Amino acid sequence: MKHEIIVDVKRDHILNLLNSGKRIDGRAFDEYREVSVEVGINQRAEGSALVKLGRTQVMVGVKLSVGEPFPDMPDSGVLTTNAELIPLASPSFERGPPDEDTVELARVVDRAIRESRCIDLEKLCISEGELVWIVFIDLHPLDYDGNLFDACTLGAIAALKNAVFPKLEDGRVDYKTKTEEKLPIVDTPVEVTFAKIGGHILVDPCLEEEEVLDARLTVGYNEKGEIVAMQKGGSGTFTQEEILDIVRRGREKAEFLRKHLPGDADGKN
Amino acid sequence: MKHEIIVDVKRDHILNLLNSGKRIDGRAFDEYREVSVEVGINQRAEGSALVKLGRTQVMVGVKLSVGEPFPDMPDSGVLTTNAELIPLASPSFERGPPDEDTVELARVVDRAIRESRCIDLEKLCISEGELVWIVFIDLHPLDYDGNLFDACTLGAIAALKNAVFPKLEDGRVDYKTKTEEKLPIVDTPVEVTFAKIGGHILVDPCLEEEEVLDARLTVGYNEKGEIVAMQKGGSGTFTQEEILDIVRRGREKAEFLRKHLPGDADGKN
Amino acid sequence: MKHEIIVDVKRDHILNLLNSGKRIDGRAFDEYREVSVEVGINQRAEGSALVKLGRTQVMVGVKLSVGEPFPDMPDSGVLTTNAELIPLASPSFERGPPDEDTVELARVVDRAIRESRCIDLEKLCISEGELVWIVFIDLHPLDYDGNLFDACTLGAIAALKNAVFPKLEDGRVDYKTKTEEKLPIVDTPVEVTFAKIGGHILVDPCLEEEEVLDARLTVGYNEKGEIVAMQKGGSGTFTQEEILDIVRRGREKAEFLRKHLPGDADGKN
Amino acid sequence: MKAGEPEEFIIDGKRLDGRRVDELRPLKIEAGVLKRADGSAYLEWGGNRVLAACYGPREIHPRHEANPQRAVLRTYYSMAPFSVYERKRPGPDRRSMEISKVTRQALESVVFTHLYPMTAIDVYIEILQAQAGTRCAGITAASVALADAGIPMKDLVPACAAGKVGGHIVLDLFDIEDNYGEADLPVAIVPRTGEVSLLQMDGNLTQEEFEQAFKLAIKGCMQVYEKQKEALRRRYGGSQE
Amino acid sequence: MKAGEPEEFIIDGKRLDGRRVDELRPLKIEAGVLKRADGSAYLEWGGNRVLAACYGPREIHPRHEANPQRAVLRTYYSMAPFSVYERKRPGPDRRSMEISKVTRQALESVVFTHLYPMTAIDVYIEILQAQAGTRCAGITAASVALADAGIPMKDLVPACAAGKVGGHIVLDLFDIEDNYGEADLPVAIVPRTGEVSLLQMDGNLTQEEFEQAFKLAIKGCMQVYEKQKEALRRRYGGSQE
Amino acid sequence: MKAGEPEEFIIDGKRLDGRRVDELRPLKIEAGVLKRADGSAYLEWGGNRVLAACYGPREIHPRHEANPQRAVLRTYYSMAPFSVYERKRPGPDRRSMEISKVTRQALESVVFTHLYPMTAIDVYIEILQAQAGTRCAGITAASVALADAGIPMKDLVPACAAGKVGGHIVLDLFDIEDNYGEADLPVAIVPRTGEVSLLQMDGNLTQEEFEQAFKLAIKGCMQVYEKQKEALRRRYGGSQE
Repeated sequence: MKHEIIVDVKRDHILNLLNSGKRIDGRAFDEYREVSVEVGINQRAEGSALVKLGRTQVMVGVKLSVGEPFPDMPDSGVLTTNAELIPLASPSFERGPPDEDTVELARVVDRAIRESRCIDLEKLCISEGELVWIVFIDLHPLDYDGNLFDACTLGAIAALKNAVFPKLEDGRVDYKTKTEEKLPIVDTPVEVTFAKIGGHILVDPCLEEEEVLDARLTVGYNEKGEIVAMQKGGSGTFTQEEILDIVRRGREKAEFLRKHLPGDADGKN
Repeated sequence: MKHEIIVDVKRDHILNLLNSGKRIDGRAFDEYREVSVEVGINQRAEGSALVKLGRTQVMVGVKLSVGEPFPDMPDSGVLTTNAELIPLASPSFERGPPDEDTVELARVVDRAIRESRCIDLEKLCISEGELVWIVFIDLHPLDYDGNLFDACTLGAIAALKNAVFPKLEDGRVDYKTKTEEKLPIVDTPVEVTFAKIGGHILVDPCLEEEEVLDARLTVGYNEKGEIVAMQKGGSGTFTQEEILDIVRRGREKAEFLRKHLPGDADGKN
Repeated sequence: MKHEIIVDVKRDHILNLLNSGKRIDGRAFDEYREVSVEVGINQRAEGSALVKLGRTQVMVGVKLSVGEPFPDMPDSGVLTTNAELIPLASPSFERGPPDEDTVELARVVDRAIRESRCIDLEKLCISEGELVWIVFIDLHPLDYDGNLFDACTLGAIAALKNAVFPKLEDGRVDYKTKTEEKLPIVDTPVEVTFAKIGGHILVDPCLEEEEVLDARLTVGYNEKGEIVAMQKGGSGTFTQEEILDIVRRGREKAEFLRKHLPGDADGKN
Repeated sequence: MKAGEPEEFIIDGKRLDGRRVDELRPLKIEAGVLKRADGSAYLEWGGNRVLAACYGPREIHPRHEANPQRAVLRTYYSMAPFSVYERKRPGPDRRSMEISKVTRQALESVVFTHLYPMTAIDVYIEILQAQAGTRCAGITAASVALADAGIPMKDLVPACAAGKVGGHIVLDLFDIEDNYGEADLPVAIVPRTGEVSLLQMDGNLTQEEFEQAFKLAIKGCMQVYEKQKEALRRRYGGSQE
Repeated sequence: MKAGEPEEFIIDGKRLDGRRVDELRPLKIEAGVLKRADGSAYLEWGGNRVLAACYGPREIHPRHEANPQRAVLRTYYSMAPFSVYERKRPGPDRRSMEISKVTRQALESVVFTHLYPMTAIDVYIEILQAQAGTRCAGITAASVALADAGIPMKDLVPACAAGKVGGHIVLDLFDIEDNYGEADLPVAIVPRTGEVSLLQMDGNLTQEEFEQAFKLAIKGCMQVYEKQKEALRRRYGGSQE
Repeated sequence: MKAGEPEEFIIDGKRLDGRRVDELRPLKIEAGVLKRADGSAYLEWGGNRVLAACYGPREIHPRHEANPQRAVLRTYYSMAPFSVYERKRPGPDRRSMEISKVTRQALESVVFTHLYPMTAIDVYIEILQAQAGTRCAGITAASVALADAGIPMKDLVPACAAGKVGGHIVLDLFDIEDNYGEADLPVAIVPRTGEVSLLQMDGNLTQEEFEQAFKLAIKGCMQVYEKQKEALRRRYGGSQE
């Protein structure tokens, strides 16, 4: 009960500010928090990234192993996206098997990566029907201050672009010897999340906003600006107009986020 | 405590009726509720049945897959019987891994099917020691109003008789193409359950009777009327005479139930 | 809270006795309880032992099966040590997956066996990279009256020395036919546990002592008296001098325990 | 092209199952089909067979999940082992967990939960046979089961997907279209306000395609809504909704 | 014929382990073998080695399982990993869960549970070595452990199986008979009334064979009962039961 | 000799990573690196990257774990899936469970738990990148996180291992030494008293070697202690400890 009342009070405070055109952390309604992306920060992972979105910090590791392909996709590598909401990162995260929120996070990030076909999975086939590369993306929030969807998608694509293959010998991986060959990444999808609070639409909700939002909409865009994934959240609703508006406005936010990805080795960005 | 007292009151009520020769739903002591068996009601299963025993409804699906035989039975198919007591079907069923009651239900139904050798498992061998058919029987109560043993065994045998093999190509199953070949079913075991309440013996207990019974005895019979499975339940006891009597009387009840199985394609039954 | 107070009272009692040079069960500070080791007490296990340390009783079974070696040790057998703290053995043991204490027990016993290289694992290779013997050591306390580390390590080594290979035919084990060939055991490590209570150092704590101890130190020794494993426990601390002293004194206790191992078939020991 | 992928999805203006691009699969809903549940609904939608049951408001276990200001709505989506071609192992998987969550969020806004503080309202959705679109079928059945249980609600919640197959925007994908098509967009709405309570998408859509598909899905929802109301009328009589 | 199956089960009137058809395997029971448990029993029955322990009446966890009218009897049957030829993985499997349940139902009718409301009486059965018939051995040991713990009971509960092997009705199957025989019929009784508290069967029996086996099993139970009483007399003295 | 095993561990008086036998790997500690945690520390120690967070004193769940006389200290050691060469499956394994336990026992003696009865103090240790010695790194980071959270403590708890490689006693093993060496001896101490709160060993050491390694590890702990104090000074200012 205590918790409920505190949420109500917080909500009133945030809503009063919004009604006078202000967000609780001083940002404009369509403004992201400060974004930073560092890659190559983990020597054990084949690819890695540390993303900061304000005080939200997410580490993403990409590990590559080998195994059998799925029977119905014999010439295609395998992609697996996993999230862990470790209790180190927030008092609201609990130990134990993945809960609904953890699973949703992993699946929504996976959706943008999978549906944009950003990894050329056919290039991950080693021997058709027998041996393919398996790409593990591990989403690992370290400090949770809101909007994990956008931070994790950005971190995942940064870590994928950072990844190099380890050496393969006789069908086994030598993890201690890395090659210079990069993962075949052909697109850079990003996700953009908007929150609705009392009729106001805000991009990149911070934790305090997330705790009181009515509804949330995450939209994933590929490099062409096409939509590759969507996920509505929250127990409230959006009007149809709000949705159409968010989808249109999100595209430029996606461009903004994509600019924070580190450049390729060849200078392209 | 509330629950206990309600059970006591219910028990008194049911017992008073029984003492004057009546059951709570008006049936005779040796009378089954209305029985109906529909087969082929599921297009994804290789065999299926929907059994109604009064208001108890059970769906049973038979799925066929292929795999390795057990090392000590290299030329024999594999039978697996599984039950799920989904919380949709009763306020007393809980989510989570199978509990004692779920496991007992699956094992007692399995016992009649296995011990009557009603499936000719040797005909399920595809390649000795390497590849055999695996028969999954899934018992899926939808509305629980008592006596799942009898309803599930009847549904299982109806679904088995309904089942046809899917197409097999290069050791893999093409589930979308069904053949006309039926599972080799050579007997039709059924189970008959009696309840004991205050010294009265009743066939086919409904839920209200189950909740107050002292003891329960389920007996499985093959087509010859031989006994192939038994399971006593409940925390009370039976006299030896009661058991001998139930086992003798159950045989004709088994005949009664078996008549509700749909006829074979060739007109037998 | 009740529990806490009882522990405080017990602790005062035990400590008062210790201050006057006495242990609660009358032993000297450096005295083990009566030790007995019986082997070959289980016909289903390849090797077995029942160890009694006072009223503590532990059964250990060694089972041998075959399987693939680890990829990085293709010519080496596999050792697996497992403990179960079954609730039959103590009111403080609970059902469910292994808890911290169970895992620690298994790992500390495993450590002495593994690090002393007492099993010549290379002799367990059947076919390099393909098939090796797997040694399962199951630690199974039956009555818990303190000091499971020492009892289980002693039981494990006794059961290992007792073990004979079952017959192997075509890569499968015939468990019903035992050979006369013994497991290749080349050392007999034992573990010795000391407890610290209010500054007093005692060997082989009984349950009442364990419940009130400040700290615990278990040291494993091989036949040469070298140290092969150590584990400090308890929420208190040891001085550096106490540790050096325990490690020196433990060696002769290890000799004492080792004497209780049954002799080899060839009369050695 | 994946094994089993059709060369074309629309032939002579008809889809592979004979429908027009903006046509729903046949949909039948029946309310009040179970004895034990407080409310229930059975739905056949193309090759989908879905049962939904509602229990509640009832005592909540574990107790610490109770909310002193309102009822807690809990929704569980689950697939029978024999509901799909390859037998599904019993128990929740990651997909079911996500669908359970979005189903709850699709329904929460219409239920007057504040009337029943400290209680649980539990909704169970069981997919007995699946042919794509089971989450929309489940939400549709669930809101009828809630109504059948007498839970006060602002409105029913119909759900329907649109998508893109072979370059065409179509309504209510069936399994071949779902497996080999380019995008799937499930939507649920609160008809009286037109507001959207479920929205997911996977695949690839341009802005224009998205807008077209979104509007088509909402039209589909309105057709589903009529079937929901009919089912309740058949059960409870009366010609008004 | 399965690998390892004997050609005949009875040769010159003797079974493969030398017994007559109506003869029990050697049975030894010892009460009070454990320090920590409130009551315990150890049993050797042919090649079975079984330990049973009773804790209680004691506080119940989790609390909501408590019953204000009587003690809750909980029974847990479990097999040690090294109790069978192929190592058993630790933890309950489906067979153990079923045996735990029928064991509880075999014992519940004799325990005066109403004397200890709000408490638990826990009985743990550990199979240390198995040679067929372990559920009967477990029930037999468990009721001695309950008595050793001082739990008031109407009677002890002895258990014994009969079965059919090679066409013969025999008492107390050992492993070869159990693996390759035609039927197994475990029975537990309350000797003072002769009533039956456990009855299971798998295999194939005619009506007549069933009646014969059932009566033989009950005779076996009465022999087991004598061994139970002897064990308690040895532990507690006195020549009356 | 195992695959990858070096022929010598010490060449020209230097170890394979260039250190002297009694030299620590480079160690950097930073306190207060997380927003959400009540206290936190980040540590780089050779190739180890470790994050520790402290929450508490706070309400304890489940409630029955509460202690009316003191706070309950709970410690959880866990490895990120990408912290090791072969991806680690998420969730606790047996090794993590043991390390969590000894970590708690290493820290319990310094925390004034009696000041916060009925509460929990939770410490989470996350290994982001591992290069041997992670339990010592975790304990070292954890006690800084506890201090950063303002939990009253008698002292910090530095930890450091010594070991034996190629016949030499060395300080602070890195991964090659840990994998192919002869012994590893992790130690944690309470510097103000010199007492030992963690001690484990695996491998093979004579009495003399043990004593030498033990003393070397304690010297290592004292160096680690200086780094811990520096980190807290940098965070909170002041030149006194």
